[in-house]
Amino acid sequence: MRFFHTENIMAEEYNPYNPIVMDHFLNPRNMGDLEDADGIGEVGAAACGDIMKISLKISDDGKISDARFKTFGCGSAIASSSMATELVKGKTIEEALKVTNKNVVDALGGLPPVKIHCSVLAEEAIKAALDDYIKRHPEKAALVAANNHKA
Amino acid sequence: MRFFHTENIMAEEYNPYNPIVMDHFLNPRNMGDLEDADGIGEVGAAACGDIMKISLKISDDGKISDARFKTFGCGSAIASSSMATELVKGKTIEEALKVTNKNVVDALGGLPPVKIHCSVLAEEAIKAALDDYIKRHPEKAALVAANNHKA
Amino acid sequence: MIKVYLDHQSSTPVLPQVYEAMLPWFSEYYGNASALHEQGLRARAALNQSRKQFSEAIHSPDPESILFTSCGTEANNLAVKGTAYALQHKGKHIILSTAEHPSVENSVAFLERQGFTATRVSVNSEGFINPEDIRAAITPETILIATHYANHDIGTIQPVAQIGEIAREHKIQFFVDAAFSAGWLPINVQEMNASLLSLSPHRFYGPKGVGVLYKNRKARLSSIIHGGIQENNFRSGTENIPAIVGGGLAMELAENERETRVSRLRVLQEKLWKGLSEQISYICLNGPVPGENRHPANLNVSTEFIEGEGQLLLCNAAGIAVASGSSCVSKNLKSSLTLTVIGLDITLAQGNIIFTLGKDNTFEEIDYVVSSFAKIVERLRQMSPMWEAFQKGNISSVIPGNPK
Amino acid sequence: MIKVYLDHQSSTPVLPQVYEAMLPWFSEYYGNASALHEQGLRARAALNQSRKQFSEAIHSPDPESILFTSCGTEANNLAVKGTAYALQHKGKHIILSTAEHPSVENSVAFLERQGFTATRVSVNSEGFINPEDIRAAITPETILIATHYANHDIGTIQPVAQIGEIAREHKIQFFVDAAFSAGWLPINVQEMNASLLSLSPHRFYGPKGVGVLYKNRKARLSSIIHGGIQENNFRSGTENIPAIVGGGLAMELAENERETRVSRLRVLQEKLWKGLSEQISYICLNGPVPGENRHPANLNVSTEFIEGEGQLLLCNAAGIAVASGSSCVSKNLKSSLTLTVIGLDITLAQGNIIFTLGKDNTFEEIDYVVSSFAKIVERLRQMSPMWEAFQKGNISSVIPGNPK
Ligand SMILES: Cc1ncc(COP(=O)(O)O)c(C=O)c1O
Ligand SMILES: Cc1ncc(COP(=O)(O)O)c(C=O)c1O
Repeated sequence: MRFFHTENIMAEEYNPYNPIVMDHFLNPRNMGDLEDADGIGEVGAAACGDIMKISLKISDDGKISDARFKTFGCGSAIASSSMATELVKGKTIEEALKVTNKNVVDALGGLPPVKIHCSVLAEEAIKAALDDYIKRHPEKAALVAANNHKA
Repeated sequence: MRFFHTENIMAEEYNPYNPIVMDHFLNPRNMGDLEDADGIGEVGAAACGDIMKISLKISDDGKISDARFKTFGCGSAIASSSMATELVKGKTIEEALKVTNKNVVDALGGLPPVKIHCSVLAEEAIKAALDDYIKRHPEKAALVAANNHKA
Repeated sequence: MIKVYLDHQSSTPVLPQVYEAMLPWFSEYYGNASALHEQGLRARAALNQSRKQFSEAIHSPDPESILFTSCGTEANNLAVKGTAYALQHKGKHIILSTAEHPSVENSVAFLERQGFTATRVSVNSEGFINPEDIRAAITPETILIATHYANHDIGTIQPVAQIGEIAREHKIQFFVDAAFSAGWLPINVQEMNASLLSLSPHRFYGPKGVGVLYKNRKARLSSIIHGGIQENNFRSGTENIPAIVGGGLAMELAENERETRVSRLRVLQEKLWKGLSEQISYICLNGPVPGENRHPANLNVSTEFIEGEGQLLLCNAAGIAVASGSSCVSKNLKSSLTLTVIGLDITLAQGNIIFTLGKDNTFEEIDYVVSSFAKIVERLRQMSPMWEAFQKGNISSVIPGNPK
Repeated sequence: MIKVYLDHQSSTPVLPQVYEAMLPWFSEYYGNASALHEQGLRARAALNQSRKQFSEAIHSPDPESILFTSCGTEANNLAVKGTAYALQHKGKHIILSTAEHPSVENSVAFLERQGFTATRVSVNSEGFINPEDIRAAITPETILIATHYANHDIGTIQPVAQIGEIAREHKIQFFVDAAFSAGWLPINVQEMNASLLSLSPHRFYGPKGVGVLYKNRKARLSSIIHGGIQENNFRSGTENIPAIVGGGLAMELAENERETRVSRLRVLQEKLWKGLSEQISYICLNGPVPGENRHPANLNVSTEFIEGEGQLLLCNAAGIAVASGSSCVSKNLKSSLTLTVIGLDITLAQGNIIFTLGKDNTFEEIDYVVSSFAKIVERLRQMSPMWEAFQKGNISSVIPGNPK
């Protein structure tokens, strides 16, 4: 949107979030839905302030070929889901299951302490979408079990 | 004293006391002692912050022909004693005995509430000096008795 | 780039005249008002001048009834705790409403931990206190009735004179938190029968760093900041002279210009709400409709299906400064208490945005805000899974008497 | 006309650079630091910058340990009461000295009325606390040791590091009131083992309207001004940004120039005392001899046979601004507590005058003050019945080891 002026937004000290977070909030990657998604995860509740929905397209070789998010929530929730979709794109299910909230926070260059829960939600949304995929593809269940075991 | 500059002193709003009080403090009337005083009153205590000594010259017809003060105390104590000596000068003993602290306060154009006790001390010093005179001149005792009666 | 400041409730710029008046009090006249010399006495005179300005503006019987604190919050703490400590031998019961500013609510909560008791009378869905509820809450133990004049979140103007009348009948000390009202609404402490009333000058173009507590001569109050004998022994600590000077002038100017300022604000307020409600679907107004029962500067809305912080950040990116009662915006992650106690649906509380107008906002600014805000809402709804669910008919709107 | 300001303990002029730094924060950057928009975030950044400046100056381990209050008095109240409320489950006993500033003394007295207990360790005739007395006062109930760094009346510098060591050994929270020391004396909160330490910027060429409390991460503290969640929930109320910005810079400058300022002050201080003691008979110094155990700005004297307020007023008339611990000068008509607890004769307490030098006082000013003050003393003695009694041999001097 034309009227979001970056000279303001980008002066780090006048932002509650660092420039990476602000960039993902203002220019979210992979926002939207996927037609014929192979797995969809929705976590959170409006009452708690955040809802995240992540849709994944997973190819037959178990690679995440595309990811989309929709988020009801604050700036860091939007940035976290944007970053989470970026992180899982191109990964195998096994790899994606290993993506943690810390990976999201690190990739974002940090979040304020009170906003860490947004990254947790993003991790959970990814897991939920993969769970959904597994449910639809019981033949891949072993993978999830292996991962749950580790956790 | 040369270095007391009146442009400061006289700007009423920058003074704790009104201009009359300041004038009596900076240019006290009747400061000193009287040689051969007929009555001397000293009241107060250094521990309480004020000592006032008033000396009176009283002529045979019972008139106060001269008055002097010495005061250890704050600005309003000095101004009160200065004003008190002014008030009694020329008065008869009877009249002088009727001088109250309120007369002193009024003549000074008012004192801050916490400083009213200074005017009380001035009244007491006058009374004490007159008492002293009466003691030395028992023939005038009736006057004091009459006054005490009224009080 | 366009900048529109619509957060005058959180603070206002210091007026040029006020700023000018403050300047000499930093480096030229720097005395401590307790000191007995020219510098100190000058500061003392400035304090008294400011007391007069506040006193006149709120129709206080005398300037000595004006006490200076450091902010509205401290004035409120002093009123509530100071009354409690001064009158605890008489009783330990306090009446307040559920919609008080945190400075009142949390002061009372602190006193409760110390053995005081409190009754919080409910407000209705527009935030109004029913004076009869206050009357009903009175017990022989009641020592204080504490209410606000205008609510800081939703602008509800309370029937303070009626409450004051009840307090008077029962001889109970009455405190009015006017921190969001002073400078905008007429204040007559005598007509309100206020024993205590607080103000916050940085909300009406005065400086930060000063708050005011009006204390009626007859009101009983204990100090809560102990030390030297400043402020007639009711508030220790070196007085902030520049802010006190500036605050007094800001009060005088606010009072002189009040009607002009307010009639302009009312037009802007109506225009803003009209614009928003016409351009944006599923938006609701929180608090009373604009008019005599609502603070002329405040417009509190909720946009459904989206959250407040995102709206705030996008507003900021568009050069628009606003506030929100959403939990995500608050450092303690709690939604504004007012939104909860008026019974607002929790998702509407999340989507909350508070616009507070100021005397210098223009019609063009309002137009810009309406069109920008509509785009922001649209953009966030595109991102929102709730909006999607709503569009698909899976969930429905919770706005009562659902618009459009 | 000559003007000599020798009351820097009561307040100092704001430095030109500090003033300049404050100016934009009134009308240009006026945001509330809690607000989530450019204006607010700018204010938040300014707060953090100031925290860094204070943190560095006092060698705090991190800027988050710096809390802003409205003045030194409030910082002291927060330290004392905040510790008491936070730790009351552990014990209710507080140790302090008899020579604390009223903001500490009266906070403790308030707590005593609420059921806390206190031991006040005596100071000696020069105002020194003996750290072993503190050790001896410790009970299993002790939750706080509160002392000052330099005494506000007589400039005594306390052995705070030794006291801190004792506090550390006994794991007791240690609060240092540095409101008269910061900017003049070196402060290292870690070496002092201070859990809490207070500062007052308007005493070192910063503005009024801000106080600072250093709070070690491990220190336990409850808020005493309740409301919003400013200052990490330790102090509610809108922050006074201009004063906080100015205070931080004043701290930085004071620390950078401290040694230069202090070595100059020491020379002026010696010169002033030398002049006064040579020119005036029956004058005594209260507190330690000028040197490393005395605050370099403070000179506290008593002139015998005359009272302080008169001296103050005549000084003012001569353009000289000074202070006095005399009861007549105080609005509550009590002599300064410090003078009482060092055992000063009551008539000497009445004749008390406090000179506090500043960085800009000159040699010529000192000469003028000495000669003027000698005349003032002379004049008041002429008026004094005590002087007369002394001259006549009816009373004698109470100055120990009577000079001349
Ligand atoms: C009704 C009300 N009371 C008290 C306050 C607190 O005032 P301050 O920010 O000056 O501490 C506010 C400020 O938001 C308010 O709106
Ligand atoms: C040692 C000490 N503590 C506390 C204070 C109070 O500071 P403020 O005047 O900023 O409230 C003072 C001021 O005189 C002081 O000297």
